Amino acid sequence: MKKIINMPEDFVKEMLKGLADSRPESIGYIPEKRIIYRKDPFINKVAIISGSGSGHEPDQAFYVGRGMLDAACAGPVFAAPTLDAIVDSARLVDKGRGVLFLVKNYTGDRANFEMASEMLEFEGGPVVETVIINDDVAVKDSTFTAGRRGVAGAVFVYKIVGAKSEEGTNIDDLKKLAVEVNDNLRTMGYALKSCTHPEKGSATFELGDDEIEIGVGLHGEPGRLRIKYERANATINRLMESIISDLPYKSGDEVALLVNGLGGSPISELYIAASIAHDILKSNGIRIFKTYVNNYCTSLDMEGCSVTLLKLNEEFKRLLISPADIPVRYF
Amino acid sequence: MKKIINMPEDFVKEMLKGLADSRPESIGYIPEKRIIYRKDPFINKVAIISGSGSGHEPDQAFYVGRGMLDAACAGPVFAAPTLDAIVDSARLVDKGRGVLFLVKNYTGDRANFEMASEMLEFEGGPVVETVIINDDVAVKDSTFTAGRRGVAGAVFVYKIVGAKSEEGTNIDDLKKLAVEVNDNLRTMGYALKSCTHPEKGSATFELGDDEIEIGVGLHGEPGRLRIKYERANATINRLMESIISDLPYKSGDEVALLVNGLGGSPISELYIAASIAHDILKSNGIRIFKTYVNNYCTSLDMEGCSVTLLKLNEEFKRLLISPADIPVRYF
Amino acid sequence: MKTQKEIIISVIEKISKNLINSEAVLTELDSYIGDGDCGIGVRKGFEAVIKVIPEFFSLDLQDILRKTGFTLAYTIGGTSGAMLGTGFIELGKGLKDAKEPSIYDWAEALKASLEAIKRRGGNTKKGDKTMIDALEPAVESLVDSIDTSREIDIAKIFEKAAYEAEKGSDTTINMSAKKGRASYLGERSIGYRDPGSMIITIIFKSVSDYLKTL
Amino acid sequence: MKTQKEIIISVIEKISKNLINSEAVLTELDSYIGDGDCGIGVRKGFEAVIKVIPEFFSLDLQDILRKTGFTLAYTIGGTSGAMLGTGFIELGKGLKDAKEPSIYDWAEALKASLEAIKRRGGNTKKGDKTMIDALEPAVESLVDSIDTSREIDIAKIFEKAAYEAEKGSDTTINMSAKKGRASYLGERSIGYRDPGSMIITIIFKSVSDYLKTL
Ligand SMILES: Nc1ncnc2c1ncn2[C@@H]1O[C@H](COP(=O)(O)OP(=O)(O)O)[C@@H](O)[C@H]1O
Ligand SMILES: Nc1ncnc2c1ncn2[C@@H]1O[C@H](COP(=O)(O)OP(=O)(O)O)[C@@H](O)[C@H]1O
Ligand SMILES: [Mg+2]
Ligand SMILES: [Mg+2]
Ligand SMILES: [Mg+2]
Ligand SMILES: [Mg+2]
Repeated sequence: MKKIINMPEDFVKEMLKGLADSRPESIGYIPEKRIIYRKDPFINKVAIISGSGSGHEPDQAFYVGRGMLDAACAGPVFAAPTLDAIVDSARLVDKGRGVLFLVKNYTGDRANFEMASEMLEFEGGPVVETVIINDDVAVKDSTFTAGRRGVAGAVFVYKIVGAKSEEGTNIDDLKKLAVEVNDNLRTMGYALKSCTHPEKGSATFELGDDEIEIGVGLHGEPGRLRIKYERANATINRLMESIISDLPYKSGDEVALLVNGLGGSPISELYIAASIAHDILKSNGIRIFKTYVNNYCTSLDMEGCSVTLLKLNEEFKRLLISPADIPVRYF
Repeated sequence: MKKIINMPEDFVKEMLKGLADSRPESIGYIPEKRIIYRKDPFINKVAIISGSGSGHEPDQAFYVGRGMLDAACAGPVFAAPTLDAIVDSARLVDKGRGVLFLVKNYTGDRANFEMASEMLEFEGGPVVETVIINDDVAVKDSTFTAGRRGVAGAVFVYKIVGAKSEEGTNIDDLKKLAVEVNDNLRTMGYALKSCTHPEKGSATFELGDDEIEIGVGLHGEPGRLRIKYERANATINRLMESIISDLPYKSGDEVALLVNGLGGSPISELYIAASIAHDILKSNGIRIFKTYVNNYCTSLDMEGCSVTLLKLNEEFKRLLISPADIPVRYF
Repeated sequence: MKTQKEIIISVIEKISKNLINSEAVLTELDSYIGDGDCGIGVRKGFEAVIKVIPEFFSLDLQDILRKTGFTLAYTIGGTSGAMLGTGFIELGKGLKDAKEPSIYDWAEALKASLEAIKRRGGNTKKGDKTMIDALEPAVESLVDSIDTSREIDIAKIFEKAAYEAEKGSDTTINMSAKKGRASYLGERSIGYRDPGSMIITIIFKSVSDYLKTL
Repeated sequence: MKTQKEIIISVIEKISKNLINSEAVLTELDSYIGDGDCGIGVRKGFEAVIKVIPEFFSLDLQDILRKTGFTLAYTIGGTSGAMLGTGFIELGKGLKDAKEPSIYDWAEALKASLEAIKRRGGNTKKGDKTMIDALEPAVESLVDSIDTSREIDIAKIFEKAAYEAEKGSDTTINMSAKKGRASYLGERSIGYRDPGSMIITIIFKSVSDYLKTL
């Protein structure tokens, strides 16, 4: 295994230090708890917190800033953040208006965030509400499974709810908004190559030289099917069909399109996927309000991408395009 | 070879279509010439154009927009843009104030941009000036070589000169500014893994499982040495020493730091490199004005990163942080 | 005769000591089909519980259980921390405010605790190769014994429950994991005992052994 | 007697036809140590030149050469387009505004053209395994012949230059490339002739063959 790292066990710690070093004016960092938080004075707003295992960068630590998240709790690579870190982060950024947890639907993350809110209630901490994000259409929801996973579409929830929170909106309305965004959100991805966990040093799952995994999860959990490698046209079509038919998105709908890289695919390839997605949406009569193409929610160095659609209304549109001052940026 | 592509020969065409599809309000695209240009009305300014082989995305097509480039000429993957495209792009975006070519020092790129400006002069086209960017310290300049290469630091030249051009500055002053930025700019990178050329379908150079290439060029051209894989601390130290001693950067200097991913390394790893670079700069008494960490100038899916320092003055600082409205962004 | 509170404190101490001593075997099991941190986590968690036992004497029964649960969740980290924490917290909650809860109150609280763990685990079911495969049979056996026995002998009842927990844990060996980290291995998880089910077995054995000494 | 302009037009036509017919061999050579597009590019480029020949009759000598150069650069693409284009453009420029330039004017212009190509190539030198390995000996031989000959026989002079070009091209076979795409192969480029040096040989042979017919 070759990576830009020192000791594998310091991966998360050093990466977050790098983030704090790079944005000293706006980002605070508590190394012992792996908490990244907003340093600039923000008052009279509900605090928005997300968290999950590390390895999905820029998700979520790099979305902390005005107009998006107030804090992010980072777990070890691909493992949920610990209860104590979540509890501490809530206490840290609460300004008396309560704390909203936005959590992607993975068992470990849910368990720890739910426990944290119970504990804060038990100990008379800030008021907490939680919204579970589950945008992945690859895994069908049922009472027999842990339900649909939360994947890249989550960034639209952070963005819209974060923007709204800056307007002083109360926690109940923010919770309602988050649920509404999640209800209009669908994602599906595919992997061309597995990722290498820094501490394990080996691929987290095996994929043959000519195979791709359709509907892959954020850690390489299997999705719908494993097939022979095919042209992007064919694969993006599969993803788009699954997504469009799931909500369903209909002719005349206006959407935001997110083409998200899984970490190891260059943006040139992501824009090829975007080009294909545009053609498919056009042929379905679905209007594109804005397109987002980049690495938003990754799986270490996994190659592949996911496609997300968010059905828009005027409020979503306004909040989506309002500026966010977050550390991940170009200029 | 598995990639998010259709026919390998359509790689560049489809990627640029994806870009134009994704930014219809601001980006124009001429597929036959692979020209990406600014669509929004811009007047009374010198036009800034860059170009090179494709495969370095977001460099340069994704930097076209207010405050940065007015057009970008994309060649085939790793091959210079053609003379006709350069000539056409200059005619397209010239507003009567002249055109400044910002060109990374690669033989093919130089040759074609130089020919284009001679041709425009021969045919009475717009006034053209050219500045060659050669920030790579890995290869020593000499009369026996093609000179130092132009690499990731180029984005600082585009950014600063692009911002200045919006102020209506004349072409001679812009040229002077570009040269001045280049004079204060140094970069060095290393590769952990080669990249796969979409049309060739195989690695563009070979690197053993436990080897890294120090001082690699943008297409995998060899640099200073090939060594056994080592921890990031050691490698980033090598890069920083070469860079700092080259200008040299001195205690008390104020710099912009750019940690640039080569395409296949996730930003988590880039931020580990940033953390190390910060510690080294601090211990050298060099002050960091602002840190830039992302994939700015890549080599397809190559793994590795480069580090760039730009020694700043007040004018550079002002222009560097002024907003640029470019297609590559998060929100 | 000891109060329930005194018994509970002693039982928690006994469970803690036994689990701390099981670090090696839990680590070994978790390293076959997980990430190998289960033993360390459990040891740290129950060491922390032992440290807070002095505070227990000023708390009521319910808060002792909740405090135990929060301490475990706080210090174990990982899935087993969340699951064990949830179990103790919900047990405390389930006992409502009874000072000396009846055996029927305990049965209700245990059922509620089991359900809460399953919910927290993302609708865990028997057969998923988790601690539920030991816990559910144990709780069912307890509830069943209480419902059907004329004369209640809690030592006997817990002995039976511990036996059922162990039997349930044995069944995990031939299962392919559907929940938790081991599920990433799928079929390759077959042939190994689930470490969480071992924790449950040790907990019930500890209770049973203690009750026999009364 | 023909004017220089008429001769130049015929020579350019001859060069073009011969290079168009060499597409296959140039492609083959470029596919060993380059990207295999040299033949296609050169064919397209000189086909375009043939198309503009009718315009040449209204241009002066210098602009015929420059137009040829720009047409090549425009249509060949790639490195050979830039180099050949530069060569013709600089040849035209080098002749200044002489209507019937002397043989010494031609020698100066050829030297300037060679230097321009070397500069454009990033300071290309003999031994780098490029077209310069054929061009430099050819130009040196020409200049030398002109400087040292009492009586000037251009047909002979060009025959000698073409011979030197070919000899120079032969030397590229054993070279390891230091410039251009073949340099990415390093040592592995040894054993193959450089396609650009072949182009130069064909150009000088074409001129020599044509001059013999006068
Ligand atoms: N969804 C679940 N429901 C109930 N128990 C679970 C679940 N997932 C895992 N477990 C239990 O957790 C144990 C592993 O605990 P631990 O090593 O702390 O987890 P991890 O390191 O994966 O976070 C497993 O042996 C299993 O019994
Ligand atoms: N730096 C250079 N200086 C002079 N000639 C060069 C240089 N680099 C390459 N060439 C010539 O260009 C030829 C290849 O041309 P072409 O196939 O058009 O280039 P490419 O496909 O690499 O852009 C080589 O055979 C060589 O003779
Ligand atoms: Mg574990
Ligand atoms: Mg763990
Ligand atoms: Mg070629
Ligand atoms: Mg070529």
